[in-house]
Amino acid sequence: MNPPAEAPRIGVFVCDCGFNILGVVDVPAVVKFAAALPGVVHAEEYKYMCSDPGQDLIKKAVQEHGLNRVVVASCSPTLHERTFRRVVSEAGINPFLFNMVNIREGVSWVTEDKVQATEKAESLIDAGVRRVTLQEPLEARSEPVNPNVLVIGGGIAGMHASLSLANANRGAKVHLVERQPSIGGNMARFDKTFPTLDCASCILTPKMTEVKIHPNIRLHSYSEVVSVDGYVGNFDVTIEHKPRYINEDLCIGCLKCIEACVFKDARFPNEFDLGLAKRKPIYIPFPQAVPTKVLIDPHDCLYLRLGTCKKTCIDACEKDAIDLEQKPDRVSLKVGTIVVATGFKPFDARRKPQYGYGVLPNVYTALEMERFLSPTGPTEGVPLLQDGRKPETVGIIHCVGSRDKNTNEYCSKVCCMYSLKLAHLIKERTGAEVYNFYIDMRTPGKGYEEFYERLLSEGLKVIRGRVAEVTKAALTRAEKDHLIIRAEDTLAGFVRRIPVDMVVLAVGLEPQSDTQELRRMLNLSCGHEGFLQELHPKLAPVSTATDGIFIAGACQGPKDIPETVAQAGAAASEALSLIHRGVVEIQPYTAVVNEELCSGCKVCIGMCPYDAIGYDEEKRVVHVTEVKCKGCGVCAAACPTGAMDQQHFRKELVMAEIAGVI
Amino acid sequence: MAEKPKVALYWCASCGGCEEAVVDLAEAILDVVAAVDIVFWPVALDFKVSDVEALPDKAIAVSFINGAVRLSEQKEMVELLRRKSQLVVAFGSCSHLGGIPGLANLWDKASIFDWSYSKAPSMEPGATTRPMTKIQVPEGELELPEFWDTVKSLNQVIDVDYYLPGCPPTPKLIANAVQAILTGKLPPKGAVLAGTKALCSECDLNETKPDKLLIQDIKRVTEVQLDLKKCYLAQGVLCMGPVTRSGCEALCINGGMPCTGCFGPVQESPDYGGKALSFVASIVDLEDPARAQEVLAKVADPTGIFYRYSLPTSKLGRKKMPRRK
Amino acid sequence: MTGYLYYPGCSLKGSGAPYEKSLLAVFSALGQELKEIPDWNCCGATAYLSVDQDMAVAMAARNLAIAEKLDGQDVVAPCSGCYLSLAKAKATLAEYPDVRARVTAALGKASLPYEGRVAVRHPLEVLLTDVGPEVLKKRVTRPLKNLRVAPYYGCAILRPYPGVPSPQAPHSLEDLCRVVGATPVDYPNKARCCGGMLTAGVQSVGLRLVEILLCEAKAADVDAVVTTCPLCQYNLEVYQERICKAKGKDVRLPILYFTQLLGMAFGLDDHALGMDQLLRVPLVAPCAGVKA
Amino acid sequence: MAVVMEPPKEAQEAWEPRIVAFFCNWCTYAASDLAGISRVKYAPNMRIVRVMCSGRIDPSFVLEAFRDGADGVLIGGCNPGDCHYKEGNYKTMRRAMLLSQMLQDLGIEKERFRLDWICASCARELQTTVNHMTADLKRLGPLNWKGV
Repeated sequence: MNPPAEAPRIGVFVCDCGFNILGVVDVPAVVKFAAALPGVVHAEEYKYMCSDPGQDLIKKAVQEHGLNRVVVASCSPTLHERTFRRVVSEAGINPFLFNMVNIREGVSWVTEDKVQATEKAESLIDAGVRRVTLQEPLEARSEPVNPNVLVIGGGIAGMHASLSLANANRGAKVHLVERQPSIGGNMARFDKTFPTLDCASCILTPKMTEVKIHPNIRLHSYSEVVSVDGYVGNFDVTIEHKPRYINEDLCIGCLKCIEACVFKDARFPNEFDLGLAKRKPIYIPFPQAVPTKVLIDPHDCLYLRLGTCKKTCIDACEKDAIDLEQKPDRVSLKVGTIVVATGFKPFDARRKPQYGYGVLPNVYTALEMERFLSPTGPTEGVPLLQDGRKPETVGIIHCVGSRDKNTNEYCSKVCCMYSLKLAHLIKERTGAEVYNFYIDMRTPGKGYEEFYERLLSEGLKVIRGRVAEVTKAALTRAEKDHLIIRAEDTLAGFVRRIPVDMVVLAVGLEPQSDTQELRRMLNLSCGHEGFLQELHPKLAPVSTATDGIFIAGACQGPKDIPETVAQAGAAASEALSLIHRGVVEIQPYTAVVNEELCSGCKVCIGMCPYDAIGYDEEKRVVHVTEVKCKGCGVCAAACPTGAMDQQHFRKELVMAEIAGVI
Repeated sequence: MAEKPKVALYWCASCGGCEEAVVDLAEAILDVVAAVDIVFWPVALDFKVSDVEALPDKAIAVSFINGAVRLSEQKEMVELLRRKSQLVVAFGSCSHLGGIPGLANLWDKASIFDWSYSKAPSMEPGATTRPMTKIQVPEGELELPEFWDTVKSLNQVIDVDYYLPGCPPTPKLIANAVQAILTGKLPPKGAVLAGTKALCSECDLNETKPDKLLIQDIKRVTEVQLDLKKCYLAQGVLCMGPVTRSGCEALCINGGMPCTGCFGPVQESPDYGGKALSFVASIVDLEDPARAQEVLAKVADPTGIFYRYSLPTSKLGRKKMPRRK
Repeated sequence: MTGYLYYPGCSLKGSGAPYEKSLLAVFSALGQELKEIPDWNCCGATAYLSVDQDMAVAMAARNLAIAEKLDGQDVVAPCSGCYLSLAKAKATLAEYPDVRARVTAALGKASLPYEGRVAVRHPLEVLLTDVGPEVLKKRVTRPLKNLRVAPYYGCAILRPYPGVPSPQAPHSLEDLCRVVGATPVDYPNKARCCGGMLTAGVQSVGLRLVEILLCEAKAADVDAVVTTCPLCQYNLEVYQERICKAKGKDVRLPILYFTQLLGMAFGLDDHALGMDQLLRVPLVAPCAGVKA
Repeated sequence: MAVVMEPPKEAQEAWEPRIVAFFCNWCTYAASDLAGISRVKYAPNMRIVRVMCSGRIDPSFVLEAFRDGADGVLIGGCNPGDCHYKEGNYKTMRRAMLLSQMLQDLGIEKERFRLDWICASCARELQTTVNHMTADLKRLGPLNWKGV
């Protein structure tokens, strides 16, 4: 053991946190209790320990009472441990001779009975004091931060974050990985955006081009991140480029190969148009695609499927860019920070069978309607019925899949607004009578309510009530050959039956289907609804529990484009602050071996997934490579003789805490 | 001629193996006998308790006491020897840690008597006789020592100066201890007179261990043809080497049997069973819960195996008996 | 015990007799044991619930307790009303400890302990899951070729305690039709109300609901409507004449139980299926001897 | 001496079971924070000792807690596959398998030692786990190892 430090002179600071703690815990009594603990020479209470005056309080007390160890009893260490460690080190004490006791999230917010809450707070502080008494000074290890950044997802969030990062011109590369053939994400599918009715591609395409030509951005389109290892500042990333069967450097997007393809007519469903429009085996997802390069779908192309084709596309290509033997290739690179912007997937309307999606004709999801309204869409911007006629009446059903105990309980935030937008566009393009069926019209953003008012003034009909069913069983002559929307109009007080020609389902937003794999690869966690979990809902919305990895946009939860872009900017700035600092502090919780006790039994070596422990043949003992050790402590618990221990979580410290809490 | 230092040997709840170990010194016993004056050794010499009581306090240079303490009479004897001796050495696993008799702490007096004096197959059905501490017989009052619920190690009854671990301690270890005592070159009080590291540091088979010591299955010694040149643990046989103090020069392992942990834990981690359980469960490298349960079930009696010698000195010390109706 | 415990309920002993006859005939043809619960009592139907919840739950739970005493696993309740009462009793006892305390105490006095082990199931689901379409198909001796059928579920076996899968868009009757070779038509009103008690209480509304269902079926040009509940069967069949007179539309249609449909496909004797107790039966070409 | 006498009735009423909870920082401790943020109240009998990974918990800590007077010990970790350090919780799982067997051999009832996988967003599950365990322990009464 190290030489015993000088006698502990501990200061305990108990926070009221306004009424958050004071309201339940008898703070004065707790302070009196703490003052009497062995080693404690000073204890006091303050309204807000984390505030500047609170922090100065600590510094003053350290000088006045010659404190050499500090305990702060307040909120969760995940929030302010770093803050107080900085304060303690500024006061001249090693930052690891500090301990934080959670009496807010751990006590006052989760306990009703005041007496029991105070007793619990006291016993946690007792444990904290016993622990800090035995804590040893440590130095946080600092590691250089690689300036490169990985951005996963090339939608509006990923693009905005990449541009913000690249424009910082830190001489670093932004690796933007997009698994679709083109960046643009779901926004590229929209015709207009609310509430300004800006044309989506008008505000998106310039950004896409900017990403394409930006020297600091390396775009990995039609690629996926395969593995991520390492830690903040030093992530090792492997990216797989899926084969386009086109040499990207040569293809200039002249599209001659498409005309030349043996398939004269486009017969394969185009994913970008959700299958509503067709494409050939060799195709480009949509005209403004970036990169403007074609690709070949191996499931449709005759040669790739059956190995026999005249390969007219190759003859047509002047650049000789087509390479039918192309294989996926993997590239490994190092980055310091990661921004996850993988977006959302729409709710599958088939899970509400009573709305007839996929069964009744002319029932479409909102995203499909966006394609109909888009000039590059299957009907060049004018929604049509399956028999080619313009619809005279259209019903838009809100909250499909959202705010529903049987599917998703949460509100998807954007559907009311985009439904109003769709209503406006449908009226404008077809002159149809539009009915919106809503439960609550949610128009929270800037200019949103005004947009709703404008729609009402344009004659939009809104009916308040959850739609029960869409059926084609007509009861009256007027209903014949129509889709009948049955809903209880809760304002009028009776059940209505509205015959319409077309139904649009305002489907909610859900996490991407492969969120679980992504989460495991990046060591993140998910909320109950399945969206990626932020570090703190209010104070750290774009950070995650894993340092150096940030999230932005719909992957963190349903949100509209303004909020998505704001989060993208926030995530970029969080990454930039790490890059600017250039170094990042790694918690010194690494394993440490006592060579007098280590018998060389090698039990610990097998415990470590990071191969941080090696065997020294001469000394016949093990040694720890500190830079590789992540500080989990698994080896310390497995060590049969206690030779291996974990700094800041040594046996004595945990035993002291146990004694304190009982 | 300077007076030869007086030595006493006594045995409490023990199997007599430790007495054997002293005799195992073979010729070396002659040097010992030449150097010391054995004043009390019930198993071998006919001295009486009164002889010891007659000695002035601290007259005995060193008492080697083996066996756990389980009867009131043993408590009296060890307290007497403590008064009469300058040094007391806990000799062997029983006095050092509680030993095999210590496993009786999984029961208590009532359940032990209930089995031994009624339910055991050797007893006629319905037998209800029980040993009594006092009984009047025509000739007078007969006494028996009191039988405790809990077996104790020596240092739980009297203050102990040094510990000679092992079941039994190896002759070499005993000789070294006697030598050290005679020459006065002794480590600080309370030391265990053996190695300070775990057995693997002393075992020749440790080099054959793969760097990552991970096993997929557990096998009993009878289930596998052990390769005597390779670490047994790496072959899936439970060997307590990693958690057991060294000093025996891997006697059992050189004899083809895995270590069972009689030298007890090293200084740093006093609770042997908790550490043994942790390292065994950690190196069984199975992630599927059902498969892991299936393999770990082969550790048929975790408490018995991991606390084979040290239950009385473990953190919990004994079983908490259920409340009788 | 093996096999299923059968809870008939009063309808199947009364106007729903053809349902019981065909049910028993089909189950025995399939070698499935259907043991009637001894000393069963009225399930309380929906009426009693409005009078006294504890009493209503206790009445239904008594049958479940008897089933548990016989160590049964499944209670099959063919009548949708009984199915709903038994399922509701089981759910209420599971969710509300105070009701459970009072009801189990009462049942205890009649030495009928109730732990909630037994499951409440509908025969349609039992046939399609436990027996399975393949086994049923093997037993079909007389496929009901080009018999057009409107599958009608009513409401009670769909919500709130679904007796058949996918309550929002049920398909079990359609599956059964395909098994017996008949063609199920697309019948959007398959889960609309049949009028229930309203045909007796508020006839203007009740008969209107029946009329909608019959017109829809007529429009789909079906040979028969197949249902799973004696009350639906009664409403759809008995008021046909009155609606024809009142509305001057021919809404006459055979209204069958799905067990009769299955029985016919198994080639069972019509009397055994209670076909003669229906007002109308479908003209099924190959089986001579079936009255028009 | 080994037969533990039943404490008098009213002492039992005043007695509150004490649960020592070892929570891993990334999942179960985060769940306890989330419980706080969402004001999900649970029995105050549990005291949290935070470790970086549930794999850090040495079975000797659990034995120490029981010897020092805990009535119950709860280990909270990430679901298998979610461990922040890839596989730490698998070791916890295996150690808990052997340890629960050993504790029962030593007369400690099964309900007193629990290992629960509680993810970072499972505030409700944490609440039910703590409340159920507290109720179990109230039924079992104090362990009071010091009296053994």
